[in-house]
Amino acid sequence: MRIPKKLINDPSKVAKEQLEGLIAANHGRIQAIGDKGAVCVNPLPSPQVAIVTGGGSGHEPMFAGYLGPGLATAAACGDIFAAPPPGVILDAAQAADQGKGVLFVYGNYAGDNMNFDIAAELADDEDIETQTIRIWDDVASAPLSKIKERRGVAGDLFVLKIAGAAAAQGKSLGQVTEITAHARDCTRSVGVALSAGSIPQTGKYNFELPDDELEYGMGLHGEPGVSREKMASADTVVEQLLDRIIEDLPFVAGDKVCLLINNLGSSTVMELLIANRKVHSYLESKNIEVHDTLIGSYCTSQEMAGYSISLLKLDDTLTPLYDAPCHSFALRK
Amino acid sequence: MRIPKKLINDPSKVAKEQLEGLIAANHGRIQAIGDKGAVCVNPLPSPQVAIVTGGGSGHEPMFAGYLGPGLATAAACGDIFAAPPPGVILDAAQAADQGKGVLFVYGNYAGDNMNFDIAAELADDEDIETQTIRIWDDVASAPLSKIKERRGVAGDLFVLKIAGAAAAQGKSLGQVTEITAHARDCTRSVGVALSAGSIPQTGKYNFELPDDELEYGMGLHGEPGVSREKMASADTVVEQLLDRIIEDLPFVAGDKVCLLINNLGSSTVMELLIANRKVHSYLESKNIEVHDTLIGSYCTSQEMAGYSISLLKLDDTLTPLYDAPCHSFALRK
Amino acid sequence: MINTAQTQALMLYVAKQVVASEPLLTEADLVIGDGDHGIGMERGFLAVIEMLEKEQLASVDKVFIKVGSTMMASMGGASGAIFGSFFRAGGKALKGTSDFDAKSLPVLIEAGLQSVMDRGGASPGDKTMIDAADMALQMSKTTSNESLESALSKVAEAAKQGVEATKSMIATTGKAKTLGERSLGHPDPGAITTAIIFKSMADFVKQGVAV
Amino acid sequence: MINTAQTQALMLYVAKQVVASEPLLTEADLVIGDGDHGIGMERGFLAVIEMLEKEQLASVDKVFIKVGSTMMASMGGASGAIFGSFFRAGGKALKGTSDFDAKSLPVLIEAGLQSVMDRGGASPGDKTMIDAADMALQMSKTTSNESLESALSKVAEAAKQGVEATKSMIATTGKAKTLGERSLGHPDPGAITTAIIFKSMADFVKQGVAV
Ligand SMILES: Nc1ncnc2c1ncn2[C@@H]1O[C@H](COP(=O)(O)OP(=O)(O)O)[C@@H](O)[C@H]1O
Ligand SMILES: Nc1ncnc2c1ncn2[C@@H]1O[C@H](COP(=O)(O)OP(=O)(O)O)[C@@H](O)[C@H]1O
Ligand SMILES: [Mg+2]
Ligand SMILES: [Mg+2]
Ligand SMILES: [Mg+2]
Ligand SMILES: [Mg+2]
Repeated sequence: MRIPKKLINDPSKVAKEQLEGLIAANHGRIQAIGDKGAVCVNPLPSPQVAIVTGGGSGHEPMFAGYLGPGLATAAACGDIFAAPPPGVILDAAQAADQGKGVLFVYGNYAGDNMNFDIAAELADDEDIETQTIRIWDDVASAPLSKIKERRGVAGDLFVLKIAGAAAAQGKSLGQVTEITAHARDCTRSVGVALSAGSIPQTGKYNFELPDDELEYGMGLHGEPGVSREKMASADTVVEQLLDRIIEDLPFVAGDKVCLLINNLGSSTVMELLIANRKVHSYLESKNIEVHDTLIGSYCTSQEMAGYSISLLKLDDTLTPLYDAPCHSFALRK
Repeated sequence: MRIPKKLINDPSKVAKEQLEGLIAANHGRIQAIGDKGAVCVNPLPSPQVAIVTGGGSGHEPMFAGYLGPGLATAAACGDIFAAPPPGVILDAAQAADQGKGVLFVYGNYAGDNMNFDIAAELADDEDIETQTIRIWDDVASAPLSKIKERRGVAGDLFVLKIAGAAAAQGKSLGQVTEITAHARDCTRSVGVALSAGSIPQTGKYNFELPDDELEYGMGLHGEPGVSREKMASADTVVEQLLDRIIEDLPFVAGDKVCLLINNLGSSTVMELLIANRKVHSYLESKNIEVHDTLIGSYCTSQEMAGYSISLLKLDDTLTPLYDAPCHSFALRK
Repeated sequence: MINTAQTQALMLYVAKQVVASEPLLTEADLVIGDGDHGIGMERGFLAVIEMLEKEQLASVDKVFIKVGSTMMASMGGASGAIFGSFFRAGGKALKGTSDFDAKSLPVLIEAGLQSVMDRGGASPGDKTMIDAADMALQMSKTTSNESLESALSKVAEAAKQGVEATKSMIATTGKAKTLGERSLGHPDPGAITTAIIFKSMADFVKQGVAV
Repeated sequence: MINTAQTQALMLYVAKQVVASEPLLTEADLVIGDGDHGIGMERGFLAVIEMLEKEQLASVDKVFIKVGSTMMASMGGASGAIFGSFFRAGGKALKGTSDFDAKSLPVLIEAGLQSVMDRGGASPGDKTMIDAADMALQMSKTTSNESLESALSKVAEAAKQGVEATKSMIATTGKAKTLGERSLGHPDPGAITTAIIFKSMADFVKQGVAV
């Protein structure tokens, strides 16, 4: 059996070291707050609502790769696939807060929810006002009737983009929260995996997929998806993924969307582009206009092979916010 | 034995389909010229020297991902790992030429050299003036005394960036050629591979590396490197790579450089960031200043695992050109 | 009955046992979760070990509170919040206690469990550590007049049955949720940890390191 | 001696044989190159087949020129330029020829080979198709007074020896270059293709499809 093969140093320090590498790549535009995984833009922008995100590491460049003007203000990074502890989240919130309040924006997982909630209580003790938006864009993870049980995946990026743009416009915490919730409600994602990622500390793959099978709806930590099926053509797979997304919101003729084809880890850029070809022709056939296309490693699951597709439905509120400039390690507009 | 697993359609059409996907991702900013692999920005910029690049496909987003204002004007894309035929290169040159001449900028491989040279002869028949800069940044592929036998790898990006910026400033073909040659001469790269990529049509890995070994100096098509060694820590590997690069130019104390840590395919973003951490501390220890850092999949070799490190030494000519804005699918500044 | 120092030694022993169980917990979380539970518990209890070896805590409640807050500060993940809350809340319910005995057990577990349910919104039957803790709680209530050794050995056994019970449950929370029916047959990792904690307590007391 | 139509049929046969050899050529290029040589030759000769099945060429030189330009336009890679140049230049040297015979052979090969060397800068001994073509050339010069069948069978044999010879050469050009000594023992893919081309020519003529 194949064993995971990675260029790392101490497996128990990968989360810390990748964050140091990210900070170095930002050339002073972000800085560590303490040494437990909190990181904040530097300098802070002119006073505005702080967007604080975070979650487990191992999904690079999510989350800390999206800090910067027009995007998130600070991030709390946990160990690989583990939500950050409340103290780290509080560090991030305290560094980012400018007296205008803090919006926590993160993926909807039991661990993140609990740790961010505890952090919100700690922040309250420090007289920092917080609001929370949990992202649940993964349509494969629960039926629409239980949308609040769905996981947050690559669609996080769209929601962060809108939140960051709204905050940069100087809107109030209440307004930013409302707009961010709206962006979340307009976002849908689903993924397909061909092979597993692995956590460096375990040195084991999180699951095994036979050579001739793929799994629809696989989660970002290797949580099982909705079905295992025989390998199929890219066009067939893309169609199945889009069918799921489209009917869920639903996205309908005349809609305008932003598209993200996200590498879960080790798919080739070639495969992502071949998928994009089909996504565009599919959406065109449904008379859905693609406003912008992002393709690449935006929210990964270590070396998992496969990709997710996310759509953000635009409207008059969201379009100018999406188009607003932003500058971060992993997203520039 | 493991077999390659990819989401594609017809294996013999991957090069064509990925290009269609890339064109769709550009939302009208680039267009196909004919249907054989030539692609050109749309519309053309105000009259300037055309930068025409290209090479085999399978390295996405290289080359066609770098078309746009401030970067390349057109690209000729061959089949996977195969230089484009002369006619396709001519298509690209004809579409891009605005009467100011065409600079061919591409990686130094026998196949590319011959096909671009034939294309230059064909262009001459059409009264299109051409110049050629071959990129040979891979220090592992030949000794310094035979630098013209070295391969072009991810450092192509730096050379294209400078060429595109010089052309955008309205410089003459002679000037752009000279500056581009200078950028090429200031660029050095070297890579390390952990596992092989595969060509979809063969369905086989291009080489096999034992679980506990890595290969220094591996080429972008799986050409063998300078040595196979036991797996080592990221810090050790980065140090070995940088030692090679640094002594070659050489890069010395007081130099200012741009850094590219390029994913050869399926390494995790985490590993790239961990490498970046060490690169920055290494360069700092040598008193070499890092002006900008690019990290990600810029020039891949299908699903090869591993990364390359490229450095561009800046000077008063190159710094403003590097810092000039550019807009393309895969690089924005 | 054990005193404060012995309780501190007990928790140090527990911490070491959980750390030693990392591979087993990792395996369990690889099957129905994301594979990090063992590493998270190891990280948390290594911090607990460091804390317990450095500090000398003033009372039984402080031992548990400090164990909980150390876990909460260092672990992250679902289990950092869950086990951190469990020990913190359980410790608070023992406020001022300087002897840990069979009577303390249901107090500790009940308050801890309540806090876990408040924090995470799960209940018995959801295939979590709650199922092991709840079985332990029920048993601890019936053994509160026995010796600590006897009570702990029965409570540990009950927690183990709780683990068994999770095998026939379908996960409705946490990373195993989306497995649906496929989670059947596999025990919950957090429940296993809970059982290991009580088993280690029982072993510590039984081995007479302190009774 | 064969006429123009037969020469066209000969090249169609050659094309089909090379296409059928794709797996073997792929294997060879996987060992010391980048694995695409078989696919490239297949792509080029499939285009040649399409062209030859559609058009009816006017003279022997036109057959080879058109084969060469079709390959050059469709293949890409080193071999597109190399084999394209070979047939184009070889054909041009046969200008006006309407019979292809043993005398045509050295003319075709010599001009083709010169063009390859001019284009790519390699020489005999560099472990390329040149080594097979050069052996073929030498033989063709000594057999130019024999029958086409006899000449081709000796030329094909010589090309095969050229392939053998590449095994003991160290590559100094192309993708195998960086292998250095590690390229020893392995034949050059392009040389194999060259030998297949001459072998197919010989077989076609021998099988009496046309003599
Ligand atoms: N809402 C909850 N209530 C109680 N326990 C929970 C809850 N969610 C998860 N758990 C426990 O946490 C364990 C998983 O811990 P861990 O692997 O650290 O978390 P994560 O899901 O963040 O990776 C589960 O096995 C379960 O026992
Ligand atoms: N400079 C050259 N002169 C003659 N033949 C060459 C030269 N370079 C490469 N070749 C031939 O091309 C073959 C490789 O073809 P192919 O795999 O299509 O090219 P690429 O190296 O572009 O992948 C080699 O086996 C060799 O015979
Ligand atoms: Mg986790
Ligand atoms: Mg090739
Ligand atoms: Mg887990
Ligand atoms: Mg080849």
